Amino acid sequence: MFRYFVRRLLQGVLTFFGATFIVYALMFANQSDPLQALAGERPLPENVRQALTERYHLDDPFILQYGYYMKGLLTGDFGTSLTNRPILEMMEQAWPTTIRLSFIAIIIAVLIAVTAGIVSAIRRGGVFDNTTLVITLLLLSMPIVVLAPLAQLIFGMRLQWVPATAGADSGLFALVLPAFVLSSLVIATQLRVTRASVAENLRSDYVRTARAKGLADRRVIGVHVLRNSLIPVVTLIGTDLGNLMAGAIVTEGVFNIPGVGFMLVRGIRTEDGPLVVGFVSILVIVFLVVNLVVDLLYAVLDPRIRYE
Amino acid sequence: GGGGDETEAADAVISIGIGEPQHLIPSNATESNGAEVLAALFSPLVDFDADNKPYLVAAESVESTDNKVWTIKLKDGYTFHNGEKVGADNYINAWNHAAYGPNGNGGSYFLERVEGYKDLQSKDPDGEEGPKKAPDPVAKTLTGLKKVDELTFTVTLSEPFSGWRSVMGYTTFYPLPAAAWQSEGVLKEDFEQAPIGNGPFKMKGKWEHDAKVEVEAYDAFPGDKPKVGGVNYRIFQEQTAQYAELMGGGLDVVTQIPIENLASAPTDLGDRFKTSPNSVFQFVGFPTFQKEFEKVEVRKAISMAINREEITTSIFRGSQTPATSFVSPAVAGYRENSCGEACTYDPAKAKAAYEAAGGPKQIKITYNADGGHKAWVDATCNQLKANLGVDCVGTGEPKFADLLTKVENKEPVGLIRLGWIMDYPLMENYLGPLYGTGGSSNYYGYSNPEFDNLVKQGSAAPTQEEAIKLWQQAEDILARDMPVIPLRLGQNVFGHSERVKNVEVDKFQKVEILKIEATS
Amino acid sequence: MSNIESVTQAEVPTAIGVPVSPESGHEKPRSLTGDAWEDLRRNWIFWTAAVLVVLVVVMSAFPSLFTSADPGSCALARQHKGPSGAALFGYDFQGCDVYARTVYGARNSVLISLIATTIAGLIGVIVGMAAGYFGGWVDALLARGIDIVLGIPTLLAAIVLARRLSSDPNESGFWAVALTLGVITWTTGARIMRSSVISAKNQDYVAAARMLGAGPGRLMIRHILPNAAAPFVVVLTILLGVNIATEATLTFLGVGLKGDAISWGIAISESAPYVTETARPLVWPSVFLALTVLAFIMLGDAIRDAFDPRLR
Amino acid sequence: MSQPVAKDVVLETSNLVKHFPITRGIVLQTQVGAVRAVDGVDLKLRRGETLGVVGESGCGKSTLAKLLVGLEKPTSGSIDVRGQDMTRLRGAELRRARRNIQMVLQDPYTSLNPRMTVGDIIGEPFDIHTEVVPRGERKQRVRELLDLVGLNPEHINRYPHQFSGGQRQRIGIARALALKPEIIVCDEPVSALDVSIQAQVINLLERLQDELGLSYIFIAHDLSVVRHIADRVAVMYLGKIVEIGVEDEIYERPTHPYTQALLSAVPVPDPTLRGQRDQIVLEGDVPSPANPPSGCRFRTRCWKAQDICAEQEPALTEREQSAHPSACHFAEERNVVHAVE
Amino acid sequence: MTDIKAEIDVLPGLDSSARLLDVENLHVEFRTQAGVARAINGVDIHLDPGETLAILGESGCGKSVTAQAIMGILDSPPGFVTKGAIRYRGVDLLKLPEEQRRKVRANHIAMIFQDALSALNPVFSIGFQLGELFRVHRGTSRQDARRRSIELLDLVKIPAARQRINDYPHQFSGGMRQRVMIAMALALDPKVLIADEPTTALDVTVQAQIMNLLAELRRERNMGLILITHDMGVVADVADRISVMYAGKVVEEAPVLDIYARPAHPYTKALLESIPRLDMKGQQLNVIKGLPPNLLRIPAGCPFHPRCAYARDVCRADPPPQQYDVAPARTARCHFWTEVVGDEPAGS
Ligand SMILES: Nc1ncnc2c1ncn2[C@@H]1O[C@H](COP(=O)(O)OP(=O)(O)OP(=O)(O)O)[C@@H](O)[C@H]1O
Ligand SMILES: Nc1ncnc2c1ncn2[C@@H]1O[C@H](COP(=O)(O)OP(=O)(O)OP(=O)(O)O)[C@@H](O)[C@H]1O
Ligand SMILES: [Mg+2]
Ligand SMILES: [Mg+2]
Repeated sequence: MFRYFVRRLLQGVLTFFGATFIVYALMFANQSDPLQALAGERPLPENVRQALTERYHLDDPFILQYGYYMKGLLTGDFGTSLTNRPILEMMEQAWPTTIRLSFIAIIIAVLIAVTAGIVSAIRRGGVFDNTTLVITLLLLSMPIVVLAPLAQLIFGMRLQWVPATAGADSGLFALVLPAFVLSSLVIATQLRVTRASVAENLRSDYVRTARAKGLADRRVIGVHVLRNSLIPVVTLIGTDLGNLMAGAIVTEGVFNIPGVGFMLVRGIRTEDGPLVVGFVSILVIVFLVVNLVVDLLYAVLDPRIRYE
Repeated sequence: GGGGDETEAADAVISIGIGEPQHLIPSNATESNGAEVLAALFSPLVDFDADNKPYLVAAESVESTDNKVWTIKLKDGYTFHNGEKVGADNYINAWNHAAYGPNGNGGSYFLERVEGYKDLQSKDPDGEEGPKKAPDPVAKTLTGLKKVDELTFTVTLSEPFSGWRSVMGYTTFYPLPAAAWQSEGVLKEDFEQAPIGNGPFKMKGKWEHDAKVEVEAYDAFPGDKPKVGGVNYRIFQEQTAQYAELMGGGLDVVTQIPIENLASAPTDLGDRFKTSPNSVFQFVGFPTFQKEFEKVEVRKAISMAINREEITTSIFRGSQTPATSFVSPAVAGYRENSCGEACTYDPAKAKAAYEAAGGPKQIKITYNADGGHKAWVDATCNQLKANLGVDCVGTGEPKFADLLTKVENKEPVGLIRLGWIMDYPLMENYLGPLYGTGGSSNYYGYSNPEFDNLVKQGSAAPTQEEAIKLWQQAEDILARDMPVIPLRLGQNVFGHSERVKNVEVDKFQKVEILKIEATS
Repeated sequence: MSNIESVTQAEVPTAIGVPVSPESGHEKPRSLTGDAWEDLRRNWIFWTAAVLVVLVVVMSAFPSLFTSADPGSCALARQHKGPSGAALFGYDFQGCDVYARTVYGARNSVLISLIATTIAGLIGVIVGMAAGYFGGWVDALLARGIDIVLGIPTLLAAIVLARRLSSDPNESGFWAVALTLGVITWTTGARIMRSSVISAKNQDYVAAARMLGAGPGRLMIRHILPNAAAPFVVVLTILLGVNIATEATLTFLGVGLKGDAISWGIAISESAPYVTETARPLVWPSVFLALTVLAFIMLGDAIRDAFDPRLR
Repeated sequence: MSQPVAKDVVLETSNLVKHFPITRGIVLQTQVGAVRAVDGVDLKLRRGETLGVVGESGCGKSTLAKLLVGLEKPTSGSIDVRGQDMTRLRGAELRRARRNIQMVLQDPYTSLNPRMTVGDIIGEPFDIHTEVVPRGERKQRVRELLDLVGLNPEHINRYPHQFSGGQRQRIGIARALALKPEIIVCDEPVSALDVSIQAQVINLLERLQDELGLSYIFIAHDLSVVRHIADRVAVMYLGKIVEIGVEDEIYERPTHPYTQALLSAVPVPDPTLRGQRDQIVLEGDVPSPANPPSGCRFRTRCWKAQDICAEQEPALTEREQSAHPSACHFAEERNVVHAVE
Repeated sequence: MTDIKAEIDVLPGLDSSARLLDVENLHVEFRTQAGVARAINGVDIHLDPGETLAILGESGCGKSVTAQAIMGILDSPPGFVTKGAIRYRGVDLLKLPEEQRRKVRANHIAMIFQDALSALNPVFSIGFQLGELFRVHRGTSRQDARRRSIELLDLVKIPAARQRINDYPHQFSGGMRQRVMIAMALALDPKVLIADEPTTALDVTVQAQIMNLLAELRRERNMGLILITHDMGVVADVADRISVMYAGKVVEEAPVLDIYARPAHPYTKALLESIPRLDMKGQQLNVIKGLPPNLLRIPAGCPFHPRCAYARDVCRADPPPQQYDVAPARTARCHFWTEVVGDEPAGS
């Protein structure tokens, strides 16, 4: 097991370098004129262009730029964004917010999806099953660009149940609505996967045993079937993080949460190489950790899976 | 949030929505968010009245006999928020820093006209052999800036310019305190995080990036006192979020209500929904490298086939107005419909003229997709399709930079969408950058020596009136050549909460910070 | 699940001297696929879904069969006008016929999503199966690859890919978008596949087949895939819907379809801000989208159930 | 049956060992020991011979079987099938070698793919080893096989879950028989069958052996069945073979105390003999395979145990009182089967 | 197993004077795609306290389905009880609401499943699955449940129970799993135990121990045991009475000695003739010719007739043979039972 960890760690390091390289390359490939992108539609005076080009090594070849970046990174310096802010500082601000948001979103999603998934698996084709199907479909057919403002309009502006926007140092309460919107991205998949998985496991022999033990259906399903059904769901949680990040691009904008998604879009839009790579590095680490946890969870959920 | 019930209205803290400023160094704050905050922290030499005429604020007098050497006398009694007295040196040092090329200040080009500006720049030596390090410029200070006494200094321009007084109203020209400097000509690293100004408000804490900038009234300010105790500039990523927050009760002022909300805003806000003119000018340009748009008749026909009125009412819900001139009404010298017939909607005539001139069968309008332009571009295209019987497509490029790249590569982009906000209220600020040969925003490559000449003459004219006359002549050339199609003029469409009153937004899209008041 | 066809389908000549009981002649050998088909044939849900899917596909291929109106003829004068004989669902913000645009939007939405989902499905199956089945360094390599792809922001990948893929200005961007979507959305499927393969490969029947000398290909396709595919199929059917929406987002960001392309996703996001004025332009494409996804979900469910003999 | 004449050896293991690590904790697993499921087994199987393996539940029979067919990797030791070391083979070579050694798994249900029809399950070997039966005849062969193991060929299209336990077991047998391998390892192939079917299967296995010269390793708890089918019998206890010999030697002249206890415990299908038989009742708990006793592993429950048993592990050899190999220091014949008479 | 028996909700109508278990005319069918499989066609069995009833029968004849029907855990759909009654101490379990039926399980009637690997939940430890019974039904604490689970494992002779309690089913050998199932069934001290081939995976020494254990419990607690098995030796050893099933029906029922001595049904006779014996090494074992009936198309008349040496025309015609009383407490469903009984006994 220890060896497993060491191996994963080594893999993680390689992945990290691979990912930063790829992202750096992508950013580079995508670069047309970062300074103009930064300036938006304003014309860029020649002297400014010159000074900034020099400052950010923009006219160096790709490998050299990557080299500068990595050199900084290895000494713990994430560099400065093209907006002249230390990237580390931006991350310190953005990550906690986004992690909080994603965490709430995932919890909401899992709670709803797993509960509804189980119920509809038990009563396949029943009223509940069909109702959830319709609701899921409605959510699916609304892109997040539609859903987020709509939710904001209804719950934040009209009904005023929750704050309309969240802001930088928002409390948990303010994050509830954006989290709900975010979670809608992944609920559909999780719900239906749970449903399929539970339905499959309901037909196992051990369910019969559990019932023969005189256990109530609640327990048979909530304990025996659920644990056997959780592997795909747990897997989804791991990858859903990616979907949440993608969704955060819109949601964070709509609810004014200066989180990772927003920083990334800004970085991508302004062709801010160091900024994007900095955030993606951490993102990749997050994925590495999350997927390691997911892999370990497999082993927790199903003891037949062993890692050497 | 706004002021509590208990506090006096004058001590109330109000909140204004802005986007994340790019910089809070005056010479580098070239976009409206930074300018908005700095306007509270700094007091300009001159400001503009309702007729776009400059009036003195921090300056006692601004005089010139030849429009070349300008003597600026400062009012006594102004201090920076750290107690330093404001003097001539504060201006000279700030401006030198602004102009010095390697500092890369976005606003440095405002100082272009000052004598010695060229020596502060260096040529990029990048060439065949790849990038090289640029040599240091030959000078570090502008020869055109001279201190006369503690409160007086002179500015010498390389050429006479009658509009200089107006130019100095811009953000770049704010002074900087001694405390701002690390060493001579080098700003402190974190000065930007809590700028010290000479204005009615001072920073309260630091600039909290992507969250807020808080300012509070500066008691020792000698000028007009603000009517509120402080302003919380709350930073939003999207304008829709600002509006949502206004509706949700968490924000007091939204300076630009997004189109999406325009349908409901008047009813949502009632008399707190307001409009005022600003300097935004929207147009499409014809790239000169595309042969099919070579003929003026074609360009005019296209312009005539566009129903501006319909678009401003149906798409923009009245938040913009049709443009029929090549400059904005925000500047003196603006004439309505200087474009003439070409900007008057006449589909029949347009079609006839278009066919006669043999215009292209397909028209493309390229725009940047991140700016919310799709709706009106599509609508314009639909009009062109219907009115000219051509095929018209709007093509979105992800970013404005991409659009520019395509133009630079001379790709067949078709009509390109452009917009302009003025730096200072002079006709010249539209004519020069937009239509002058090599103008900073003349992306489509229009070049007419006669026009350039007239603009130049206007700038050098001894009086404003004469200048305007010459500039208007230049504008007439544009009407003849039709290098662009003027489309729309912007308006500030803003709204505020019940906690504030006397909210006004100026032509630079800034809230008039000295006028706004809290309702008690 | 089309891989599960049986090799043993070959016709059997009537038993020649085989000592089987007399009745045995009636039953032709069937395979799971055959049984599944038998099951599906009698399943009304399957038929409803299939008819819907066919309808949508036909609509994508031949939109002119469904409407004679030109989706490109729009006039602001008709903005948000209600339904009439000419325009069944009324007009949208640009004054275009909502019905015509919905019909014509099917092609981009459905075909792009179908292609993208197919690509994502193929990559997902291959990567997920290989990672789960072989484990060890193959898994390490692929799983970390997935981590990287997950980490790369969708937007960035989309911008770069779409731009590389459609440098030709005359291209509509159809293939670019489809490929881009496929290439960035396969990770969820792959991980789901991997996880179910990891649990399925430990089953005794896999061991039994291995003992018979079955190679990895056979083990994966005949034994593991059918028993591990259920959650994967679910993910794919949902992805189908998600992709339609993502296409809209990409187009909105300027890296999707070029020019005046019509799609449900675009229609939905463009009309959303005006929902308070009129809901029709938002509702109709949404309804079509939802119905299409529903059809695919039902189809997926029906097929999945049909391939689970324990449900019979 | 008579002593098998020196036929060619088809399977030979030497010092085969399989240890399963015992771990504690789920995330941070640490190995706290090992289950010594198979702990040094030497076997020889000759052509046409049936080797019965009996022994206590949990003594490692199934593990041994899985090792033989390559479903588990041995911790150490070698398995030679016709001169080829199976533990060294890889890939296609291994797959080809597997044709010759098949297994009927102990658990019938889990070893059948729930998504394949019986026809497909039994036909699969033909699809894998396409050279065995021409395509057109496969279906017929499947029917024959079904018939052979006493399943209704009509059920060819059914799925495993639609069968009863015994029926499932027969599907497994049919599958193992399909390729007519040289060696079949049967892990309790008949324990779930009713006696009639059991008889059918045993008859079938014997017939196939006669016709095709198959060799079997036959694991079962039912000693009567083992006696019926086996030529030689190996008795296992806690991962080791404690006694091995031809069927008569083990049943009529067992010399290891464990074998004797085992035989005496066999229930006789005759209710009139109830309570009259001379059963050797084993005292003491079954030791854990993770922590087997020192010396002789059976000593903790052995009525003959002396000090030497704890100190010295008895080798599996022929002894003074035992004409066949027996791992007991005090090996001695004792007839327990006919004890009642 | 001297638990302080917590109060179990007494079932309304429980009549201690009534039969412990009485299954009457039970019919079960599976509605499958291919048609309706009549797995059980009128099974009658009964059980008294302290008694061991062995159910014999060919594989697939419906023994497990009968057991499942009694437990009320048939897979439904496709399985349905279509007719009949299952009375436990006079209470018809089929009429009980699910909530009460649930309490009968494990507490009053427990079952040992045939297929021990799939019957155990693969993802929970043995200790959890055992302890759960105490925790849920008796509300004991975790530690207590664990302690009692270890006791149970010791009882069924799992070596080093304390160390292996946290193992998972796949780490146990076949026989060990089966013993876990047995432990589970015994945990709550049921009045009726249905053991579906409880010892098939056990070696004879452990089997003997387990059977002794069951016998002891039966005696001590007056527990009724239904033993489903193919092992005629075990049956001979422990059973009091035997019911022989064929095609979903009980074809013969008799005390153990009578059946072994003189079976009254041809099927029973054939069954006994195919037993291999330890002390004999015959050349060929006898088998029952032909195939078990297809439950979708059960032959008219006596379902055994296609394979029966005694069969005549009357056997092929409906109605199937009635239940003939062969002797007191002994019945057989064969028109020619007298002939069968008269023939030479099977075996030697
Ligand atoms: N995967 C495994 N992990 C850990 N221990 C295992 C594993 N498989 C088997 N064992 C252990 O190895 C020992 C031998 O198991 P095996 O299945 O070979 O017994 P067996 O002789 O076949 O018993 P039975 O007759 O009951 O089937 C047992 O103690 C068992 O618990
Ligand atoms: N879910 C099901 N669908 C269809 N038929 C079924 C189903 N379950 C059981 N059967 C059928 O019911 C019959 C009786 O099965 P059961 O499991 O009771 O047999 P059994 O007597 O226990 O046999 P064995 O001794 O082999 O375990 C079998 O023919 C089986 O095929
Ligand atoms: Mg075993
Ligand atoms: Mg059974």
